[in-house]
Amino acid sequence: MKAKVYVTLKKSIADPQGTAIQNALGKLGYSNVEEVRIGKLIELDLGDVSEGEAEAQLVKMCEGLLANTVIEEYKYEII
Amino acid sequence: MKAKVYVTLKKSIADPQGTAIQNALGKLGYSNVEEVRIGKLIELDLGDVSEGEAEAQLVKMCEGLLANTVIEEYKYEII
Amino acid sequence: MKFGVIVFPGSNCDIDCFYAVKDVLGHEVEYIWHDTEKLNGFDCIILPGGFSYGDYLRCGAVARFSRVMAAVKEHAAAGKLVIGICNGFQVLTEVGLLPGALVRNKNLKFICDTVPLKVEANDSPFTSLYQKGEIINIPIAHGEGNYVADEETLKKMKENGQILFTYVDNPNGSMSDIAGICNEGRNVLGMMPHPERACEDILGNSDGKRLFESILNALEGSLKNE
Amino acid sequence: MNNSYEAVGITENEYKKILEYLNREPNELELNMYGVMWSEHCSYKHSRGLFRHFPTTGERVLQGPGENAGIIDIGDNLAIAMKIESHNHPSAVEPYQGAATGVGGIIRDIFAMGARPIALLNSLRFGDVEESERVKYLVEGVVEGIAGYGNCIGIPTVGGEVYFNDSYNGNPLVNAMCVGIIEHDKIHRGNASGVGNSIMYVGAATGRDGMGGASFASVELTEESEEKKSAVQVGDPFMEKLLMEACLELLETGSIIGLQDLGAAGLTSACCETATRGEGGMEIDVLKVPRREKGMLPVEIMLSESQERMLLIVEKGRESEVTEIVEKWGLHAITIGTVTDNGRLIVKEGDRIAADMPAYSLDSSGAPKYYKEYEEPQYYQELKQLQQEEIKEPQDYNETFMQLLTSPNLCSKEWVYKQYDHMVRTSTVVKPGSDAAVLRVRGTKKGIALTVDCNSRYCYLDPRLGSSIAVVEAARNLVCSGAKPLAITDGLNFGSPEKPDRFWQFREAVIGIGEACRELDTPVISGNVSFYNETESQAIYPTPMIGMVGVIEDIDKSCTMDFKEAGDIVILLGETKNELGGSEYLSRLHGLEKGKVPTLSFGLEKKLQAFILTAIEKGLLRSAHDISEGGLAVALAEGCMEKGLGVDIQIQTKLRRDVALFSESQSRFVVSCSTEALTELQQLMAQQEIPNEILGKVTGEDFKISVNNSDIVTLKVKDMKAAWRGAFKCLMK
Ligand SMILES: Nc1ncnc2c1ncn2[C@@H]1O[C@H](COP(=O)(O)OP(=O)(O)O)[C@@H](O)[C@H]1O
Ligand SMILES: [Mg+2]
Repeated sequence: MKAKVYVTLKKSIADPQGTAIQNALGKLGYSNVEEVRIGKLIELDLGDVSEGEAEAQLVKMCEGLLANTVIEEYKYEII
Repeated sequence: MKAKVYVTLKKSIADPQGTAIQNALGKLGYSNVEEVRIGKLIELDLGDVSEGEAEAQLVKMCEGLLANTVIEEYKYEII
Repeated sequence: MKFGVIVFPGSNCDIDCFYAVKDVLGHEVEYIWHDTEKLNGFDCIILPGGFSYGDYLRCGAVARFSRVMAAVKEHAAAGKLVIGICNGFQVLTEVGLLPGALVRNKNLKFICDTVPLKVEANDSPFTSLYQKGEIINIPIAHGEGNYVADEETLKKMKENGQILFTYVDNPNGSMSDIAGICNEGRNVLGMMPHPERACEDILGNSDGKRLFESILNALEGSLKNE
Repeated sequence: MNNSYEAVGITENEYKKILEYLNREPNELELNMYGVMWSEHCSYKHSRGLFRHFPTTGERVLQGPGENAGIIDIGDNLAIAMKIESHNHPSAVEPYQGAATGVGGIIRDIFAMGARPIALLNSLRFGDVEESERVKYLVEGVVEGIAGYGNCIGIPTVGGEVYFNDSYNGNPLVNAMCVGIIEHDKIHRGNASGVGNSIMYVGAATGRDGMGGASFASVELTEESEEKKSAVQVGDPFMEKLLMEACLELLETGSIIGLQDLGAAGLTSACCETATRGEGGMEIDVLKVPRREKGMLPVEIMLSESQERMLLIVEKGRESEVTEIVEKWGLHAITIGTVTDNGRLIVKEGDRIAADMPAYSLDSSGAPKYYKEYEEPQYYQELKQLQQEEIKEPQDYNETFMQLLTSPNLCSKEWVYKQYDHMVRTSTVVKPGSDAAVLRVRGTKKGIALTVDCNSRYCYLDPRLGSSIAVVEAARNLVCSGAKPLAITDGLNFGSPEKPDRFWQFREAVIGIGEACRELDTPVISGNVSFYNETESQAIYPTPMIGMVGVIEDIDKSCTMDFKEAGDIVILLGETKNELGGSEYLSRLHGLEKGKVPTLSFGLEKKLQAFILTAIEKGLLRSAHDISEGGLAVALAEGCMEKGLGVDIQIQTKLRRDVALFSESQSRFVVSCSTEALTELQQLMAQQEIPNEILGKVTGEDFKISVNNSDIVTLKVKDMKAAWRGAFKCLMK
């Protein structure tokens, strides 16, 4: 079972990395770009587990290790 | 127009960060996890552009700035 | 001889390079702001260490597009000397003046240390005062110094003798222990270690000084030939 | 009476005081501004009263406490600015960003004085790293966060300390210290003077950052803003680098009257503090403040703690000059208000007056001040009792010694400091790992030495004496590098001041620091207080971290702790006493944290420090190292590590062998000298009545200690070094 996890900063948290890239894009002429936010994409191969199990594992992994819910939120997708 | 860009290391390039997370997950008891790879998720608000224009911009942004095609590959998604 | 040190807004080893040239070598040196369009009258351009534009996305990714880099390319194309140290090396690979790329250190940590390097070739304007095979100690300070290139590129670099420095105890996972390389034309050097931090005994190390003296030698030689 | 004041942490009496200041009821914005400014964090209402115990003046003091940083003269028209600051709570929940933004904050305090930041240090305390994965995660994240910020901005992190103790299990401590250099005539202050001058805002846009906690609770928040507040932020070292360079360049133009970082309590604090220090009044418009989010309320803008922002007080008419320089660095400067002299801080929202109050009433000069109850805790007398019989003498000293050397508190911290760029700016002459970091001062012969120290176990067992020891130990570290100690900055980390026993610890510590600083003539020029470091079950050990700076007149004469050459003579200065109380040995090998803290005689201490400085100055010493945690044996081992040399030591003593080796008696040093220098050194020791004992010689590769003619420690330095260096990495696995 494979899965993708997306970890992004909560909307309320300033994302200086995204802002820096937005500025860079602006200088390159993409002045239409209104916002850039940077997150993490984590691709996992969960091996031989059922979908239900995969889902249960993913929630625990995200809460415990992959994201710090003080500043980040996560989404996952089983594929 | 909003878009998401996914930048990942080429398969041929080692991903020590992914390996570190795989090990950490192993320690937490998820020994079923066979592979972890870490990439970047870049969320963009492209403002008021047509879909065609968005697509053209995205390719240029990715090739030029968002990914280094010597080591990385990218995918994007317009939403 | 006149050196130029490029200053990106996030450069932070610019002053170290500046003082190495001015105080240690006693030569002329100027800072060059990143939006400068023309580089006139410089014999050697130094791209210093630091975090050019924050380097949040990837080291050197944004610097590649700065105005001064077009001028640096012209300078290099004219056969003049360019040296990129640490972040400068990363910028040179991003901009295509040197092959390959630099990725996160294998141990995922920033490493600041003084490490032994082997001088692999001394037939370059940057290494002529070292012995081939000599071991020198030079500081490193980077989080993304792990050199990667495809096999073909590596093979070609080896054949051409473009690998100038290798690590004795590979600290960051670099392919073929690569610490520093030059281009085919041998006038562009990129290296992760910081020779400018090893130019004075008071800092406990002057092994890097000969790199700058090699450059001076080369420049003086080419003046004579003109 | 409107009692929403409770929700912003204001007491009934304090509310009455506000009514007096205003002659009316405050509106919500005003109430919230009082709430944050009168919080302990901003007003020091519980601690300020005790600061009179600190010596804060002296010939060299150019700026004492009360500004963004203290400044001390080092001669040649140069001065050093320094300050320490805590970021404990944010680091406990988000270690990387918490620590990173802590570093960012303290750097701003330094360049707000006009000084160029040249070095960073940090002092860290964590819980039981051997038992807890959480603690490992915190260590990993905090160290990476400090590295991430300092390395990116390009200020070397040259020193610090890391200790582990169960009392920090729920409450790690992360204190960051920054040191800057400045010419006397360039010193700037956070003054809003000159009626009509402009208040300009530079740096990151303001968001709803850092507005958790009591002071914010009373505002009727929209649901949106409720979920949007967060106490942790993401640091932006690149923005800070731009801000720093822009500010330092601006100061050269003479257009800047004052500057102030936006730290705790954001615009509220920056405005009332600069106004109070200057002309007395200020008027600003929140609608002019660059905002990151839409629909922000005035109170959110005034209380936001967004990082990487500065306030400039600019001479009227020179705003465009400022804008130009700021824009060169890719930033914007925006005029948000003007300096007035009516004593009022007026906050407008467009044309509407949103708040209007006496500026000084918010500032610590107008805030309430308390003298809290204190009471000696019960443990204080109890824990002094220690029976020698409780301590079983070790059988195998090789093993005992190695256990100590590889323990979390004594092993090499290179795993930590190798993540910090400690060489950038090419001025670091003595790198981390020695007693003190030494930096050269370009353009002069001088150097400065820096250290931060605190043994919190001592401070727990005896807060007054322990705190005095922290100060003298810091001084010893500087003296061993050949530097004359000049001044301190203190980071006071304690539990709740509202509990009498905790407040007793705090009071004792302040008195202890004051006494030691007076004795050593090292005034307190800045500092920080962090209270409420406790969880339901326990408070941290009292931890007053002492950051100290010293000056070396001739950098070529600086000294380090490592033995230099086989054949050199090893000498113990000072006297070992039967003092195992509070020692690392007792804690690590016997599981006991008790006993009397080693005694301290300021007279002897000063005599020894003066002697070391003279001996280094005369070029008589090859190495000098103070004896601290782990005692004589560990100090000797530390001298062997760098060059891999050994020692052959003979000790004659009436003390028990473990006492002779591991006692932490104060005012002791291990020095080495060449055989040629010995006679002169001995003469000098005799002349100055320095208690001393020749211990033996530096040798090739074996580490040997014999006590009363029997060999009890015999080890290969190579093995010792490998174990000592590798121990931290093992811990983190
Ligand atoms: N323990 C202390 N010892 C000496 N001075 C202190 C201490 N705590 C705070 N100060 C001084 O009080 C002033 C306010 O401190 P603080 O609120 O931490 O400053 P900032 O708001 O700039 O972070 C500073 O000048 C600081 O140096
Ligand atoms: Mg401040």
